[in-house]
Amino acid sequence: MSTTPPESAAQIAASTPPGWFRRAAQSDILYSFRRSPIAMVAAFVTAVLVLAAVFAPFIAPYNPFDPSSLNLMDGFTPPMSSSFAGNYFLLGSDNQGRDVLSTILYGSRVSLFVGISATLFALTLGTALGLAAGYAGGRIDSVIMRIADIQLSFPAILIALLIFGIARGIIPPSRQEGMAIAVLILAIGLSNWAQFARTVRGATMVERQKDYVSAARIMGVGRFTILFRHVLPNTLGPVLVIATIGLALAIIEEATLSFLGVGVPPTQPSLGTLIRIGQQFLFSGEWWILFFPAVTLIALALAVNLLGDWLRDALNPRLR
Amino acid sequence: MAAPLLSIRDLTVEFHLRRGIFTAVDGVSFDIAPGEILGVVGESGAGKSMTGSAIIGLIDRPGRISRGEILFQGKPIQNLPVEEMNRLRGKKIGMVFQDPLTSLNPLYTIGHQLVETIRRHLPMTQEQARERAIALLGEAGIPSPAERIDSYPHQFSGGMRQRVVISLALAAEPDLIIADEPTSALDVSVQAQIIKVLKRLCESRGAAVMLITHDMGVIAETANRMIVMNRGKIVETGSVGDVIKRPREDYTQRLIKAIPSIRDETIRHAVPAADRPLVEVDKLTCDFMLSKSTLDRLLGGARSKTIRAVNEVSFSIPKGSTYGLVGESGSGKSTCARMMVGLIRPTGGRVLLDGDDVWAPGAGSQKRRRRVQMIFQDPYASLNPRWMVGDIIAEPIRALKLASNRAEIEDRVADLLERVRLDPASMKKFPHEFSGGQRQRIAIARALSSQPEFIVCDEPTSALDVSVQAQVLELMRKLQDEYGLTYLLISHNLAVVRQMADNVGVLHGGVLVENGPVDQIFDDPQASYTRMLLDAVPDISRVN
Amino acid sequence: MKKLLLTASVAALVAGALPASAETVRWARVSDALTLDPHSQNQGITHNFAHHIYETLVDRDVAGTLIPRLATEWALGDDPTVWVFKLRQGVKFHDGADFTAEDVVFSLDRARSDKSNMRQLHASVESVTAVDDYTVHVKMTGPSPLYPNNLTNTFIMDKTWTEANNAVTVQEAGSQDDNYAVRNTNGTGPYKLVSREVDVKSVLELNEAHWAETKPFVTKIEYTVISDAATRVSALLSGEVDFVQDVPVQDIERLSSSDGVTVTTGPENRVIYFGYKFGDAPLKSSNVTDKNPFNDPKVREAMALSIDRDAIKQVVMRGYSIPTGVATPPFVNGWTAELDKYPAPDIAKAKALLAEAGYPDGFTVTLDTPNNRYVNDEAISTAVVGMLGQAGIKVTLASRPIAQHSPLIQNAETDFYLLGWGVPTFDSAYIFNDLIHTKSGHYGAYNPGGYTNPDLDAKIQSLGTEVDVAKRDATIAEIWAVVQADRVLLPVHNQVLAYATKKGFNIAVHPENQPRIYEMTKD
Amino acid sequence: MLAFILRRLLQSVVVMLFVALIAFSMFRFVGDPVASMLGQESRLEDHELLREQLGLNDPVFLQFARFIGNAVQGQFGISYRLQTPVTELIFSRLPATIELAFASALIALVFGVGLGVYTALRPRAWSTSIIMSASLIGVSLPTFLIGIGLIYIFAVELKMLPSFGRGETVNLGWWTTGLLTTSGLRSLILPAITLSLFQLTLIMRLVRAEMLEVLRQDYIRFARARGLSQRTINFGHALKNTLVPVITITGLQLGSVIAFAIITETVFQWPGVGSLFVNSVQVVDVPVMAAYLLFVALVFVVINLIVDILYYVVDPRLRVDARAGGK
Repeated sequence: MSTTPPESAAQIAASTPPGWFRRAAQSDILYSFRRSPIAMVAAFVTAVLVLAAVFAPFIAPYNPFDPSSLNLMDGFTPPMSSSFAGNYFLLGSDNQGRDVLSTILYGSRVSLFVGISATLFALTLGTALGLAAGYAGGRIDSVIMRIADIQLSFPAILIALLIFGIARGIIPPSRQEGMAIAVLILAIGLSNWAQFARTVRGATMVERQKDYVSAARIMGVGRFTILFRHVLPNTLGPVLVIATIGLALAIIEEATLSFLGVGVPPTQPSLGTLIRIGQQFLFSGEWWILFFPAVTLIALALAVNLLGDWLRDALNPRLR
Repeated sequence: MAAPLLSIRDLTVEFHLRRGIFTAVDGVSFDIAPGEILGVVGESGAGKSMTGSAIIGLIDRPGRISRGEILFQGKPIQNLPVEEMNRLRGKKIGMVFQDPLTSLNPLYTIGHQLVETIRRHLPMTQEQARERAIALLGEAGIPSPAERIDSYPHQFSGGMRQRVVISLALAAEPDLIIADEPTSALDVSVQAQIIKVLKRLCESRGAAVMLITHDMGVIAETANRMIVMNRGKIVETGSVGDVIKRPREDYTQRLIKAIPSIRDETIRHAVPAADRPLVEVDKLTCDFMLSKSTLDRLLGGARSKTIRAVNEVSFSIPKGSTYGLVGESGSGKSTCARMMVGLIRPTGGRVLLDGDDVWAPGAGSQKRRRRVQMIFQDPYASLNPRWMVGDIIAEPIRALKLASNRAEIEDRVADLLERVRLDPASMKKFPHEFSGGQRQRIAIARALSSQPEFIVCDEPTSALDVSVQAQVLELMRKLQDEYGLTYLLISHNLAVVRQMADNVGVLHGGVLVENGPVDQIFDDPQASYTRMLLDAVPDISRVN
Repeated sequence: MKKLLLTASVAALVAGALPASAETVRWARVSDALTLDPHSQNQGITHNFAHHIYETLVDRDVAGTLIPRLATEWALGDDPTVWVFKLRQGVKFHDGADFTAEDVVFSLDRARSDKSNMRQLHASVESVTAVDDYTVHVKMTGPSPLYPNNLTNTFIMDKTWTEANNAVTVQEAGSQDDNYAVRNTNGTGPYKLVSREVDVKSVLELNEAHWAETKPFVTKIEYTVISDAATRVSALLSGEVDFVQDVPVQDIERLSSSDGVTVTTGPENRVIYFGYKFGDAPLKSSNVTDKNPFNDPKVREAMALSIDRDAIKQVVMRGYSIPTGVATPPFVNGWTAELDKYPAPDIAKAKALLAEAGYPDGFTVTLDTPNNRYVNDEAISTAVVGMLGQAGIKVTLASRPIAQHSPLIQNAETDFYLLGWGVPTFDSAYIFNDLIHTKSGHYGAYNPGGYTNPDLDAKIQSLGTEVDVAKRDATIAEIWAVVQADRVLLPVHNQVLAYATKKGFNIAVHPENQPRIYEMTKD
Repeated sequence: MLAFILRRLLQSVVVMLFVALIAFSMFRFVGDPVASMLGQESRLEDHELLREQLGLNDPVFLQFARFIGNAVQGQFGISYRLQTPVTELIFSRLPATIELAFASALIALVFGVGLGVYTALRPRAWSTSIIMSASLIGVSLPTFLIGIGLIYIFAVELKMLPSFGRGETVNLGWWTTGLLTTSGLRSLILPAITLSLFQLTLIMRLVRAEMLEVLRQDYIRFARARGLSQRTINFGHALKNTLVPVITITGLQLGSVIAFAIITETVFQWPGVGSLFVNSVQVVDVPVMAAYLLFVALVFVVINLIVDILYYVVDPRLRVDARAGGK
C-alpha cells in the first residue's frame, strides 16, 4: 500500500464548489506553476519573445525584410551607435546594414512560425498515426511503430536534410524559393512525428483498455467516436509535453538547417540564418552580428525547454 | 502481562500538503506484547498502513512523524539515524507488503535476495546463509526448496511469492513482523494458506505480528487482540472476540454490521414467474489464441497455443432475479461477462436475451445495446476523467438516440442522479471530484440511463470499503425492485454473492462446476471445489 | 601493434632522409582537387594542385604573361596553322622515365579526347605530331594566333606509364569505372605525391630530380582542406597551418594586424556580374506575366543605375574589390579604362526609366545566386536585392551551393543570376565565346539569358581565325561597344584575392588564383 | 534464444530493405542521374547510351533488385564528385567517425549515467538543481553553436587545443587511428565533447527518471524493510533495475551518435563519414548519400541487435522464460 493518503486530494477537491474558473485556479497545474519560479521565468521569457515576434512590425525600429528600406552604408555599425548614414542601431547593424534588433525580431518570427507549424504538423501526423496504431493494434501497429523506431534512430537533422534534398530534386528551381518555408516545415515536421506517435500510441493502448471505453462499446458507440471523444482527450497531457519540447527541438533544428545553408532565403533570415551570417564575422571584431541572435536563439530554446520540463513534472502526478 | 515488545505513545503522522496539513495518524497509542498477534483493522484512509510504516521508519515525503514515541524493547526508535534504523529493520522488525508480485526484485534470484538479507544481519558464510535460506523456504512451504532457490521471482505464482516474501521477512529472526495486508492481493484459497504459514512461522519463533488488514474476517481467524482505526484515530481496542461480538463504539458497530457474511441469509424479494428466463447462456465457450509470429510458426511448425478461458458454460437468469457468478482469478468469470455484453466474441455457444442471440447481427445486437448494460469494478477507470458527470450519464442516451432534446436529456440525467442518491448539481462536476462510492453510483446511473433490463455487474464493490459496499449493494437492490432489473453479479466475494443472488454458479478453470439456488449451494455444496472455497473464506462468524 | 611499430619506424627513416634544411608548408584551402587525372576536370582548384605534380608546356606568371615551362620556345610555323613547340631536354618523370615528344603528343591527344573536360580548349586542333624527340607540331583547323594561351592548364602525362596502368581513357564524371590516374600520379613537376586522403589532406614532397636550377625552399607540402572559413582563419591564428589561400575579406584586417601573419592582396583575373533572361517569353518568376521586363533596354539601364558599386566595395567587400562597368578584368586583352567606367547610382532616374518602360510600381523577379563560390557572393546578391528594391524591383533571393547553381545556368533555368567569370586565356574572345555568343554548339555555354545578335556572332567567330592582331583588336573593341550599349551583362566588380601566410613566408597573389608553392620564398 | 535472434535478424533485414528503398528512390527521384553525370558538353546520344549502360531503362523493380544485389556486395558505385569507389571512400573515412563516436559515447555514458544516478539519489540537493538546469541548457544549445564556442575559447583565444582535423594519425594497415599520437588525442577532445553533450544530457535525464521510478518500486521499499544498506539498495538493486530500460534507449542513442556527428564533423572539419555526407549533399553526390544512409541503417540494425541480446542477458524474465517456459 502506498503511504500517500488515499483519496485525500479527491476528498478535499470534492468539498470545493463548482465553476470552471475556480477549478482552473485550484488545479494542480496552476498551483505547481505558481510554486515554480523557473517555470514562471521561462513562461515570461517565452511570452516576451513570442509577443515580440508577433508584434515585430510594430516594435521593430526598421523592417529588415523590406530590401528597399536598407542602406548598405549602414553596415557594420556597432551596438548603441549611429551609422555614417545617421541611423541609430541599439544592437548594431549587420553586413547588409540591417538593424540587428529588427532582424532578431523578424527572425524570431520566422523561427517561431517554422517551429510552431512544423510541430503542429508533426503533432497532427504523429497523433493520428499513434491513435491508429494504438487502437487498431496488430499489423498496422507493428508497421507504424517499426517505421517510427527506424526514424527515431536517425537524428532528426539527417532526416530533415534528406527530405530537403529530395524536395529540391522534385520542385522546379523557379518555385523553390517560394516553397522554401513550406519545405522546411515539412522536413522538420516529418522528422519529429515519431515521438508523438509513440507517446499517443502508448497512451491509447492504456486508455482503450479502460472500462469507460468498454462501457461506450457496449452501448454501441462507433469506433471513431470512441477514438476522438474518449481516447484522444486523455492522451493530450503527454502530447502537450512532447509538443513543447518538440517546439524547442524544431526551433533548434530550423536553426541548424539554416546554419547549414539549406533553410530560409537569406533575404528573410531566421535566427539560424542570422547566426550563419554572423559566424563569418566572429574573428573580425563584429561580434554583435553573431552574439545577439545566438543569445536570442538559446534563450528561446531554453525557455521553451524549461516550460516543457516543468509541464512534464506537473502533469506526472507521481513526481509531485 | 510482560513488558511490551513495542509500545506506541501518541503517534501522529502528518502530511504537509499544499492545501494544508493532512493528519494521517492522529495520536495513536497501543502496545504489542512479545509473541502476540495484533490485528489492525480499518477502512481505507484510516491510517493503519501509515502506522505500520511509521514503526519501521518508511514514511515517504512529505509525510513525517510530528509527535509521539515509538518504543521498541523500551528504546525509542522513531528518530534513529538511517544506518541504525537499517540495522533494526529486518533484524528486529520484519515487514511483509501487500503485493507479492512487486515486492521482490525481478532481476535477482530469490536465493540471492535471501542470502543478501541473511548475511546483512547474521554473521554467516555464503554457504551457511544459503543453507539457512533453503531451510526457511522449506518451512514457508515452498516445495523442493534446494532447487527452487535459484529461480527468479517471476517463476513463482503469487501465493508462492508471498511465501518467499515471508521467508525474507523472517530471515534474520526478527521479534516483530509487520504484515501490511499480506493476503489482500491473493485469491481466497491461497489467502487461507498464507495466513496459516505466517501464523505458524511466527508462533514457532515467538515473533509478534502486527497484522494490518481491511478484512475483519482475516483478523477474526488469526489475531489475539485487535485495534479498530478510523480517520487516523484508534476507535476501539480489545480482544478479537470482544470487539467483534460486543462492539462498544458506534463506528465499530456500524462497521461490523456492514460486513456481509456467507452465513447470512438475506430475505430476497419474490421473483415474478415467467415463461422463459430473460437471459439464457448456452454452452458459451471462449478460446484465446496465444498468437505466434510468422517466424515462430515457420521455426516451430504450425502449432499455436490455445487457451480455453470459458468452457461450455450454460445457465439462465429469470427476469427480475440476480445470478451470482463466483470464482477465483483466472476462472473466466469476467470473460463470460464480456461475452454477454458484446465486448468479446464467443468462440462457441450462444447468449440469448429474450430469445435473441445478442451476437447475431441486426435485431440481436440492437436489442443488446439498448437492454444490456454493465457496471465495472474500478470506478476510477470506468468514468472518462475528461467528461462531466452529466455527459457521462447521458452518453447512452445520446449514443442510442433515446432523446435528442437538450432539456429532456438534462431532466433525465437529473432524475437518474437523484435515484442513485446524488445531488443533481453533480452533473456539472468531473469524476475526480467524487469518492469511490460516489463514482460507482455515477456508473450505476449511466448503466440505468438507457433503461436496460439486464445489468452485468463485474465485481461492482470489490474496490470499495465495506461500509460503502453495503450502501452500493443496498442501492442496487432498491433499483432492482424499482425497475425490475435483472442482474448478473460477478464477484470473488462469496459473502456478497450470498447476500445478493438468487441463483449462483461457481466457475473454476473456465468450467461451471456448480449451478443452483443460492442457499442450496452455500449450505450444501456438491462440488469439492465449492466446499474448499467456502471453507477457505475467513469470516467474522468464525471468531473464537 | 607490430605493424604499427614498423610503420612508425619507416616514417622515422623517411623523415631522417630529408635534407637538413627541410621546410614544410601547411597549405589550407576551401576544398580539395576533384581528381588527380589532369584532363578530367577543367576547374581551378584541381589545376592549382596539379601544377605542383604535373607540368604544362607553357605557364603564366603572376603578371599574367606566358612563360616557358616544358616547352622552351613556341612559334607559328611556316604554315600559319601549325604551332611549333620546342621541348625542354633532360626532364624526367617521377618514375624516372624520360620526357619526350611522344608524351606531349599522347597528352594533347588525351586532353582533346571525347571524355576530356579540357577538350573545348583544343577544339581547333586538327592533329598533333612529334617531329623529333624534342619538337612537336600542332596543326590547327585554321589560323589560331592565341592557341598557346589555352595550354596553361593542359598537363603532360607519361605515355608509357598511362598505358601500362590502363588509364588512356580520361575518367569521365559519373562513369562507374575506376581509373588509375584518378588516384595516382606520375608527373614531371617539382613535387611528388606522397599520400592523399581525399577531402582531408595530401602530402607532397620535393622532387629532387626536377629540372629547375633553383630548388624551391619548401621541401614538403601538406595540403589541408578546411571548408569552413572561420576554422581556416583560426587554424592560421593558432599556428596549425602556414598558408591560407582563401581568406574571407572581413578577416583580412584582423589577420594583418595580428603578429606572425602576413596578408598579401592582389587582383584576380575574374569579374563578378549579373545576367538577365532575354527574349519575349515572360519570366517564370515574375509577376509580369505577359512580357519580359528584362527585354526592355530601359529596364536594364534602370537596374544598372540602381546598383551602388562603391557601397558594395566598401561594406560588403571591405574595400577589397575593384568596381567595374565592363564584364572583363583589366588583365584581359580588349579591356580599356573607358569601358571600365561605371555610372554613379541614380535611383530617381532608375525609377523614371522603369515608369517609362511601363513599370511604375516595379515588378518581381527571383535572383539565383551561388553562396560558396565567389568572395561574399551571397552578400553581394543580398545587397543588390536591397538596391533594386529601392528602385521598386522586388527581388526574391534564391541562394544555392555552386553545385546546384551551375545546372541552372547550364540548363538556362534562371531569370536573373549572379556569376563570376575568369579569363584563363587573357583574351576577350574567351568571354565572348561563352557569355555573349548565341547558345549553339561550342558557343554560348554560359549564355543562359539567351541573348542573341547574329552580327555579333559572326564577329565573335571571326576572332578565332584572325591573324592580324590590329584588325582583331579592332573587332574586339567593336564587339565590346555593342555589348555595353546593349547592356547584355551587369558587371559589379573584379574580385580581389587575399593570401595569408605565417610571417616569414612570402607568396604573390596569382591572377588566376593559382599560387605555386615552389615560388614561395622565406625572409 | 536462437529463434529470438533469428526473428530479430529477419526484422533487421526488413528494416534494411526499407531504408534501401529510400536510398534507391533518391537515385530515381533526386534529379536525373544522367544529367548530373554528364556535363554540358554531352550529346543526346550520350545520354541514351549512358541510360542503357546504367540500366535506367529497365523496370523499376529490376533496378531495385540490382541495387540491392550490388549493395549486399558492398558496391555502391563511384562517387560523382570524387570519382572514387564509394565503399573505399566510406571505409577510409570510417575510422575517424568511429573513434569520434566512440570517444563521445564514452563521455556521454560515463558522465550521463554518473550524473543521472547522482541526481536521482539526491533529488532535493542544490547540486541536483544546478545539474538539471545545466542539462537543459545543454539540450537547448544547438550543436554548431557549442562547437563554434569551444573553438573560439580553446583554440583561438587560449590556443590550448587544435581547432580542426584529426591531428597526426598512425596507419595500422586497414585502420588509421588518431589515438596513438598526442596531437591526435588533443584534436579529439573538443569534437568529442561537442558531440557528447546532447547525448550526455539525454542519458542523464533518462537514467535519473528511470532511477526515480525504480526507487519508488515496492521491491526497493521491501529491500529497505529488510534492512539492506543504502549502498546495496542504491547500487545493487536500484541501479541494476534502472539499467534494464536504459540499455535500449542508450544503445540506440549511442548508435545515433554516428549519424549525429554530421554537424560536429562539419564544424571541426573532422574527416569522417559525416562530413563526407554533408559535402556530398551539397553537390547531390547520390551514390555517397545512398551508401551513407544504408551505412547508418546498418549501424542502427547492428546496435539494435546488440541491445536486444544485452537485454536478454540482463533481464532474467526474458531469458528464463525462453528456457524453462514459466512457472
